[in-house]
Amino acid sequence: MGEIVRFKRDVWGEEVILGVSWDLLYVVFMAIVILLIAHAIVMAALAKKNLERPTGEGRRIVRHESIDRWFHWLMAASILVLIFTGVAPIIGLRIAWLDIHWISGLILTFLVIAHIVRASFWQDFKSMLLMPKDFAEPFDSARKPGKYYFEQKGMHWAVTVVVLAVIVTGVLMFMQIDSPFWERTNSMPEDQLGLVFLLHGLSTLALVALAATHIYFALRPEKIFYTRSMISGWMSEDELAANHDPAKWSPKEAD
Amino acid sequence: MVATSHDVMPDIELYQPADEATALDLASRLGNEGWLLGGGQDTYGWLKDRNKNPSAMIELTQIDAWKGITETVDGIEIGAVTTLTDIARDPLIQSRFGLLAEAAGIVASPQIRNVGTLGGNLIQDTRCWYYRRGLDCYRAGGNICYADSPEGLNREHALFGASRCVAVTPSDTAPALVALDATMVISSTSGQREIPAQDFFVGPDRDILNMTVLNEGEILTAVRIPNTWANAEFYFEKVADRNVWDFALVNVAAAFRTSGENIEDARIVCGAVECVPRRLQDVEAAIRGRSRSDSTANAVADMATAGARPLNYNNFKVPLMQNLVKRAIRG
Amino acid sequence: MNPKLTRRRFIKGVIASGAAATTTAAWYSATGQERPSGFVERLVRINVNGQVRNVDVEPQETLASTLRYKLGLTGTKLGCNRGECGACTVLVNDVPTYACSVLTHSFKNDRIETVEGLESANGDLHPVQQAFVEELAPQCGYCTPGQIMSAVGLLRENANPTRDEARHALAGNICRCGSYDSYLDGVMRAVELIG
Amino acid sequence: MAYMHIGKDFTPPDVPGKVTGRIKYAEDYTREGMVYARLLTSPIPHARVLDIDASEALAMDGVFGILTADDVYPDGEPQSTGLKILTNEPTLVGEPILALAAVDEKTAETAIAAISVTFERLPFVLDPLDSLAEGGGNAYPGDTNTFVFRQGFATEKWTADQVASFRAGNEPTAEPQQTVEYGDLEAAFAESTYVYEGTFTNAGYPHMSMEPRSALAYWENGKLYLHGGSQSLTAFADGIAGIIGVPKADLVFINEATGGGFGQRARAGSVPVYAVPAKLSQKINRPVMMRATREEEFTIGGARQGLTGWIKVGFKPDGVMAACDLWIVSDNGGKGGGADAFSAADCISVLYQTDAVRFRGTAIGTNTAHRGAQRGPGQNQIAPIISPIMDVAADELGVSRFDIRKINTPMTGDVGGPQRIPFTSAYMPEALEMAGNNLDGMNVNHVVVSKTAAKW
Repeated sequence: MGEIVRFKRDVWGEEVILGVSWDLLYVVFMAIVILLIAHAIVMAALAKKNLERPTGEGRRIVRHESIDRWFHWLMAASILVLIFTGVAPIIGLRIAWLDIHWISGLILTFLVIAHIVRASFWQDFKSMLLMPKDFAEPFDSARKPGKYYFEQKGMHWAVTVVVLAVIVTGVLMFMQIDSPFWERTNSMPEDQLGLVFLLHGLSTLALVALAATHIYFALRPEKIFYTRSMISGWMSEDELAANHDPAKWSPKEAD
Repeated sequence: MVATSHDVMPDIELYQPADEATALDLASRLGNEGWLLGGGQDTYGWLKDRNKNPSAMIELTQIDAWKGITETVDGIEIGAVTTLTDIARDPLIQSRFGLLAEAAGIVASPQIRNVGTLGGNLIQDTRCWYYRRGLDCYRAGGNICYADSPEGLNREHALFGASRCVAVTPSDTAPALVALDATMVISSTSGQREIPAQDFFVGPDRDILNMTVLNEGEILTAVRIPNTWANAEFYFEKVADRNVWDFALVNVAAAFRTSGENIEDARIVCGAVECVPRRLQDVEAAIRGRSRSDSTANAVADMATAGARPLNYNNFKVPLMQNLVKRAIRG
Repeated sequence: MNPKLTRRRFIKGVIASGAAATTTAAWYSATGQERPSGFVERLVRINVNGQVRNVDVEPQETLASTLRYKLGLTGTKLGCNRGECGACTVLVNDVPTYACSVLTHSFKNDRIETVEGLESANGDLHPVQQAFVEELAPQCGYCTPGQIMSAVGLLRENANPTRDEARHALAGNICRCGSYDSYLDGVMRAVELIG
Repeated sequence: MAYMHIGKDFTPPDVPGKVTGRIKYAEDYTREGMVYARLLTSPIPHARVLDIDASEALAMDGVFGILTADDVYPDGEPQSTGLKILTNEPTLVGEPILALAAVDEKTAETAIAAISVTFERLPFVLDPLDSLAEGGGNAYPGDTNTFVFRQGFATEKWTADQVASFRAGNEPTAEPQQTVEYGDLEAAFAESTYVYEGTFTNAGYPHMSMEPRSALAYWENGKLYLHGGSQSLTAFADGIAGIIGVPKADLVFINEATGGGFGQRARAGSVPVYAVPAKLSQKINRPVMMRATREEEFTIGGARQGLTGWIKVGFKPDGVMAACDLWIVSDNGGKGGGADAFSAADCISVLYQTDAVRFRGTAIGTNTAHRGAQRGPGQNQIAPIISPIMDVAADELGVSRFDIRKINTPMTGDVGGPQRIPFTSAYMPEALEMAGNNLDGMNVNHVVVSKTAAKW
């Protein structure tokens, strides 16, 4: 315990990085569970003050188009599968995980690329941009956000960085195994390979933490309408008015 | 320092439990730090090389309950610490399950068979020389396979089922036991479980660090062979670079039930081509109802190696395996 | 002379190297925990060449080490120390065994025989030894004790082996000089000598 | 004339000791206060030792000291391809870097594992052709790959095309280091009706005597007592005295039995490691036993040279070998070497009485095991190459495989080799005849395969 990096000896007997220390998996897992429980307790304590929640009744406006919802859920599914199959051998589950892992990885990679393309050209890319002035938002209850509020943007960009990191390192790792597309060469220098494994491991840990946090907030009672909107696509005008600034975001009405 | 040559036993504790309960207790208490010792013929090399460094050995060969061959209601039971010589020479095994007697009698060398145990032969580690060398490869918990690298020497490695690691099972008795539909009796402080020989071995896709399903604290205590294949027609052949000591390049263990000219049912299992004994179920199905002849053998030869993915230096194993399967079928 | 290397340091070293082997034992006594049963005692009695000898044997010690370094029976050779050459072959209850690849502790209740124990009390060679002399079987001689022990093991079990049976019985003994045929001639002559 | 042994039945004096286990090999001796040495060897095929930190090992109980190359060669290591006692620039995996003495082997091994050696990795090469190619790695110190007699290390390079062409099976076009020739090659090939041309490679395998290169040494009253195994007592004792640096008169070399030599124990230079216990014993002032491991036998135990060659052989219609043109690149390994390649040509000249022979050769170092003299140098490497060629020629010419050997065999009065040395007695035809008689049932005079079926 207490180590972040595992080392091994390379073929010459010299010490090189092997990867992340998987003890950290338990550390991260415990830390995130404690944090979220603490958050839940604090929120429960504060709950009396703002009992009034916006209603989901009334006119509906479009928050997520169906294609984007598909993107979201497929990415979510592939990430969960990747986390499960990646973690299974570490925690001692004997399953044939590798093929599922790289297939999910490929799916995630294509989804991410497609999402980047769509977000750049078809979606309102600016709505997700995190500007310096946004950092004042959490401290000023008078300031209402556009389509996404500060924490959502923060989560999105954190996930972006981490997912891109797992993808890049994952693709490099994918090239080290046999696949239907190539026979591996196994010729990457061991120190570089170790670095790739380390980055993949670290981003995995971050992803586990982010995924847990994301799922937690998605299930929070005051946020669950966002989750509903990710399933059904709409939110109510009341919810919009309570949480967003129409000047910054004017969605069209839902059918 | 990898290349410095060690050949002396390092400091390590030795426990010689005299009864089952003590042995199981020790195995559970010491966990990964306790090395289960049968005849030790696959143990001392690891220890002398300092490539495995447990802190204690638990010698199982003093436990009479796990030794010997007994007839049961529906077959025989062989204690896991019975020596290979005893198995090869046992009249009951010779007469009823000659396949196993033959396999046990061709392992390594006479002296090794004299102390080597059935259990040890079944759970012995792979012979991949990079892994044996103490390199931190996938199987040793690392992130690379040296055997399957551009200049890796892999003529003794896998044709099938490689998943990052390309090591193969080295056992001669394992294919025989899979062919005989044997089951493995696994004991621990929390009780006993019995699993089919075929499921006892595990490939790198499911567990890259272990070759069997044995968990920490578990001991393989016996092997049960049902009478299903008793007195069947058997064929065993092992091809190795040397007749003595050496491990199989490919071995084949087969059992046939015939009625008249035709094969009613068969088991054909090859060793040293995959990390686990490879049962050729397609071939078994294809030869049902046909005679044990050249034409049957030739008809299924390609099927025997269908899906093989040879490495740089083990292409020869494909025709070798085909020929062994053909010979087994021809009888 | 190196001042560090005093006799006392030498003796200390001898004791320390032995003590290291019992660290677990020391840990159990120090922590007051009950030591698991089955733990081996170092002082053992082993029966070698018909004599019962008291020897201090470390837990990890191979039979070859005990024979060569504790009992001075250097007829048992170390060719590879890996169970891969057969030069260390001894008989345990008449069964040929690689002394380099078994633990002395495993044979506390067994009968161990080395090449030194084959001659009769009056100095006559064992028939296998005599036959090997007559056939001039040894060349460099380093594998010879092992070959002899395998042959003796065979003849105790099968007094009238065929040449092929002898070949299989001696298969676990390498001879780099290539005297295999002479050794087999020796075994077959020994059969005649025993008559 | 009365001979002492010839024609009489006797028991060689060493045989009873060998069957009783009483005869002593080096490792069977003990000496009071004897300690045990172990080697730390290079894990890297070519490296330079930058630093050795043995402090932890030396502080261990039961450890008496270490010996390094700096102890052995205070004025610098010898600049040769020979094996050194210990070295700071290993050119093969397993080359001894240092030795450590301890109260027993187990302690020595444990202590060695606690020594940290910092290496600078140097380029290495495993195939002489890789080294010959421009830009290829070089096995020897100072970025060299060959050793020129009386001149020292040098670098030999071919163009990439020359190497590729040789690899593709063609006659090498580079200048050889050595050429030996007799007879009129061109005329002999012109006379030939069947000419075989091809390339071959063989690896040099190690000696692997049963007894490892173990030795016991101690100093008493200024004299060094060294127990070891050798093939030639007097020659060996002189050589090892020189390696250790002790006057011959002060060396007592004790060698009761030797567990096999096969060439590696003919000269002390092949087993300089015997000097390790001698030097270590001198340093720590105790008897030192050093048992080599089987693995060390593979690395510093020596091996034949590996040969990669191109061969062209011409046969006259009756099966007589008219010409042989042989071009060999020898693999000299990381240390040592030999004249095996020329011996191979010499062997053909002697055994087949060839009218004209040309040998061209170049010897290149690689970072593989130590090479040295082994029983039948060159002859053993070329036998599996030339023998099938004889069979092919026999089949091509319609001569029996037995006859083609009989036709070409040397007889008393024949000459062999470039010096055309006459044979005072040669009975190969008789030997073949006897073999033929014994193989009667096998119909040795049968022409084995027809010309068309000779595709084996």
